Amino acid sequence: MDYPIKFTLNSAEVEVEAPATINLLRLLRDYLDVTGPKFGCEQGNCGACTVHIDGEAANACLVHGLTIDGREVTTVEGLGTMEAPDPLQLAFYEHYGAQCGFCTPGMLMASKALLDHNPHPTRDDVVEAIVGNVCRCTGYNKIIESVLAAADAARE
Amino acid sequence: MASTKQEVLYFAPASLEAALELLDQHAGKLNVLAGGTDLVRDMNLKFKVPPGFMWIGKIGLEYVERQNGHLRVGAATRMQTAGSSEVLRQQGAAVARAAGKLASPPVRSLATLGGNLVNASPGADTACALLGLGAEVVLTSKGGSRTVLLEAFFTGPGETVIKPNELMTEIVFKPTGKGQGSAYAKVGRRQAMTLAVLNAAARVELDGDGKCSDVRIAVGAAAPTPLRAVEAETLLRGQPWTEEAIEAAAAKAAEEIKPIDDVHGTAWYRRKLARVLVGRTLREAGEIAQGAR
Amino acid sequence: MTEHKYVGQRLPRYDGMQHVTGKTQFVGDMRMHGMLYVKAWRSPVASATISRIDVSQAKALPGVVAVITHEQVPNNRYGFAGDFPVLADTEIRYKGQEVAAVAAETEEIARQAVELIKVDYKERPAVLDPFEAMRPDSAKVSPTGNFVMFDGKPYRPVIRGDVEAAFAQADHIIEGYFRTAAQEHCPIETQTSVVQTDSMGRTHIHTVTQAVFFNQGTLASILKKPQSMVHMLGGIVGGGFGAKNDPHTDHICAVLSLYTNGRPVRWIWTREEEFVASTQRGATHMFFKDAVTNDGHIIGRQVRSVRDGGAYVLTNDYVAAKHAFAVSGPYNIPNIRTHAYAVLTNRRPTSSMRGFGIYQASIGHELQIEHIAKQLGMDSWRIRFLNAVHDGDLSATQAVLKNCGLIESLQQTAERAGVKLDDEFLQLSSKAVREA
Amino acid sequence: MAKKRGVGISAVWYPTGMSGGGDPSQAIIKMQPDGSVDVLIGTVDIGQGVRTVVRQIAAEELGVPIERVSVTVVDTDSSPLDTGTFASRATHQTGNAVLQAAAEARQVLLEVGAQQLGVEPEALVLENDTVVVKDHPEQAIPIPDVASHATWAERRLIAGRGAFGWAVAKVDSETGQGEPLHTMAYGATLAEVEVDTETGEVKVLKLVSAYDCGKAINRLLVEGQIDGGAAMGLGSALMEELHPYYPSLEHHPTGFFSYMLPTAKDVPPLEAVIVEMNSDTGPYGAKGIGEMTANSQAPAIINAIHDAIGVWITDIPATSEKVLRAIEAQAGEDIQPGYVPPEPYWPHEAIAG
Repeated sequence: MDYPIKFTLNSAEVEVEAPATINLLRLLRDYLDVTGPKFGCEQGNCGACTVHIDGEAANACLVHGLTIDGREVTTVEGLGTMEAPDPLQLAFYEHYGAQCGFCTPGMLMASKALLDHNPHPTRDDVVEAIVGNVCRCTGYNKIIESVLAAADAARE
Repeated sequence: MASTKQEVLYFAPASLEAALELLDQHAGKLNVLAGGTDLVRDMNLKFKVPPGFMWIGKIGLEYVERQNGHLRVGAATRMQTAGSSEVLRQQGAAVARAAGKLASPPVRSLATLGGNLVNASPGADTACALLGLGAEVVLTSKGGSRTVLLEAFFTGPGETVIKPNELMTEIVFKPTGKGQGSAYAKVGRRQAMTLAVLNAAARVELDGDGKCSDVRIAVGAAAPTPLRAVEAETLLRGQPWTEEAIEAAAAKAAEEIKPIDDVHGTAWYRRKLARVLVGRTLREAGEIAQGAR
Repeated sequence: MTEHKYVGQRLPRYDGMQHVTGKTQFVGDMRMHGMLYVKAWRSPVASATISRIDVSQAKALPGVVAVITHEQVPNNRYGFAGDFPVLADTEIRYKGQEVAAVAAETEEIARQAVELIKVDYKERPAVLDPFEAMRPDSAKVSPTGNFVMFDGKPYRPVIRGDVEAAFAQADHIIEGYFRTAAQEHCPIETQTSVVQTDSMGRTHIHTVTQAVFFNQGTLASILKKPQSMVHMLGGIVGGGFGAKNDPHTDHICAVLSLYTNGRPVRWIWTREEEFVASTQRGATHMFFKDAVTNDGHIIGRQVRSVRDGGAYVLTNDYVAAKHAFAVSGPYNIPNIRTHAYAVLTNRRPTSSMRGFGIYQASIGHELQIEHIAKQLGMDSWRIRFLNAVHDGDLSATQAVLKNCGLIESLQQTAERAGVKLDDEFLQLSSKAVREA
Repeated sequence: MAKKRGVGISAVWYPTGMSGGGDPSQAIIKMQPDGSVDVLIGTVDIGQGVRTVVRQIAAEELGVPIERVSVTVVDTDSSPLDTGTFASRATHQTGNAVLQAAAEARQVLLEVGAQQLGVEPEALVLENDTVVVKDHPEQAIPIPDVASHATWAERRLIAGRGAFGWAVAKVDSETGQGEPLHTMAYGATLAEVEVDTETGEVKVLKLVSAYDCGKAINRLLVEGQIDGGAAMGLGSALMEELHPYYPSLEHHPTGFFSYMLPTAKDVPPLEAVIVEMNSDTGPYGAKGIGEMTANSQAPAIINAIHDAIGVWITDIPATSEKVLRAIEAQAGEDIQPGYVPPEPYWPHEAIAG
């Protein structure tokens, strides 16, 4: 049996039907073709699927898909585009915050949630915000620099 | 023979009454879904797909309030809410700390205190902290409510006394005030985003003469359920609050636990950590009680 | 010096904007019309002989399009030593080994079909300790023996000078044992393939491999097709670290695609599969014995190392060889004797991981030199500068070293870390001619 | 609570490309009629950035703006062969192949330009998107015009092929003598740690690594490699272990909750220093450092632990538990800090004694 779900996805209203065994990650990727959030573990331990739900970072794989009804979901696709990127995306580009790019969508959403709540974070704040997002390529250093650079740019 | 596709039910009641009614109707066939961080993970990994889900995110169970000298925390209060609650940080420091140390921000925006208790993992962060705070939980069914002391709530790994038609609605404990303090500590296998190899919590009350008038000690990941170190408490209660007494209690706690070897560490290591972390939480709670921090 | 416009600059990634907007299309992001989903039956035991594989019930499940066992694989053996089966046939050598695979309309059906596969097997004692595997009375992991062979030898030798003479001449003989652990690469993207065989018989493989052409050759051999009939598309990879050199999903999907009537198949490994069945870095045991003079020169080194090689040869011989070539470290040691063993055990296969045998060697020679320094009461920097290679020195394999940079790397590490080195160290250069 | 600090260092080396050789890389470069450039390679970008590096090389050699250079992903229908991205080889081997292909394409470009300008090809250089006569900057044709002219008027293909690889080394089977190691790169790390002597927990406070990568073709990318290696090296030093009860298979981890990787909190702010001791073999003098950047941290960290608390960890990783075991063993408790091997049974061919 499929259940109807209506929610706001990247500022657009969407309607979809899915069974009661769906998580938000699969709902986005397999039903709505939104592939920015990545499948990294489906155990809530890698953060590659991080999205925003009502403005807060959440692991999409741990969210029961049907609980999204009536709520607002933002994925990396809703953050900005190639033509009009979010300053955070631009900072990740310029400061080499993305190597293989697989953790990047989740990393961006986790750090974006931080900046939304705390526009002037310290290095430790950034670290705390991304502890649940595993990156095997960068050693986190340039990711943290990217987030701090985006915060600095916004200050100017 | 081919297994037939399982039809899984889903409900998202809008009120507590409706939720209790559903639990009553579908007794044993609905798993209560709060944050989902355990339930949905188990579903993903095919460990366990329940016959149905009932989501309680819309029935008003997220709150922290002080009432009749008690702190009452809604069972669906999320870790990020608990961790950043000023009331909890002041009057229930152990649980605020534990909630703030659990996993990562994208998990803390989902996971709930009630879920962490009902899941009954022996090393659950907030279970240990709340046990140390002497918390009780309110279990509500269509027929009424009952209150269960947390140490009587857990019966084994993943097992509790909650009945299929009951919903955990509230967590209640005595706040800490003047002359009282609580603390929580954990050792994991890395600096963050880690299950506890061992965790410990303590609540300490000191009287005007520098004696320990009451104390509670909880140790997690050290037995099939989070454990209260009763004998260690006995060594402290009514005695002068000294470093020697704390050391003796910590050593006793390390004897009381029943740890095992697993991927996170050996029983040997857990006993060592129990002594260290019980000592540290007692000291920190004592310092708070003395107004030293 | 030539002026460069682009070379030497700090330029952002070519595909950086795609990455940060989530637009990069990884293989797992692809969906094709009529796509089927793959799951495999994996062994729950580490060692067994297989007597019967029954897939009839799985095949009969509605929604199942193809089920394969080793019988459907055109050529079931691959790897440097040709010993690794695509799907296990007569025996199981590690827990998690694939025995059969299913392609079905949905992932759920594929999973259910796997549960209907019956494999009759007789469990054997598993050999999990390489030191046990080395004993003559050990159970055999491979019918050809437990040692990976190197030109007829059970170890890769590297011999330079006369190490016995060095021991005789030494002021100190210092021994050390070190073990490094088995590790998982953990790229955040798990093993993934999307494969289709078209009506011309060409197999199109969307791959996450790090080594497209190596694998094209391997797959052509498995499928018994000319290389031109094996069309591979790759190059966008969510992290590799050596995990994606050996085929994990490409080969099984390619064989399945021969039986799906042109429909594409997709397999994305779960994180758990990654941990139970992908190649790993093998645990390594190193026994050092060094001849050292009072002033801190290492004049002789003997190393015996044992690599816990897992169930099949794969790249074990290469990893052990690379280890043997480099375990002297970046030091000028005139007398060397290294025997590097790789021993088969009933663990999941070991293969390449970032560092390829030299990761282990680095830990060995750097802990060993520190032990030497402490025993001699010598400064950690001094002992390294003293023994560091210069241009013109010989490697353990007697290759002439050029463009050395160890001294400079040490100097610049110290400088950035705020460590004040003695002038005598600051004046050193890799280019300086060594005093006779 | 006792916390003790210590400092440790390490030095490492690593060969570029496959030891023993036999690992070719090929490249094809072709210019479109509008002067844009396609670089076809057969190696893959696993995050290290080889497409970016190759694009820089092609733009540099052909004198065109980098924005006009495309580097394909790999498609065996069109890409030339490349053994792949491993053995720290992509920048060096594929880079050399691209350099060679660019030289061949450049020659065609110069020949056509020479025809248009009425000079010998040797008299020309490529600069700022023009083919220009040396010492006569006024005599120049934009490269797109040359490309167009070549295609439509001269019916010539401006293209080049490149192939590079180490020959298969002859290694003596008795002694290992031969030339299996090429173009060695070097590195060093300094680590500072803080050890909690009651719990055995080790916190890495500082990791400074200097790596000699020869000519750094893209410094941003090289720093990224050094940083990334540092985190992986830290993981292997302190937490990454598939067999917690080695050699038993029991408790084998199945996810990131049971197998520990470093999180952002485990990794200190990283210092990456680029040392450029150019090689004779690589493009512009480059060496490969992709893998080795993860090799130096573990020994530096283990040595730092010894400096802090005076115990040797020889069974890596130095988990909190192993560190505490070592501390307790040193204090007299009858306990093994880590795995202890049995007396090995060496085959008769092996070293006596």
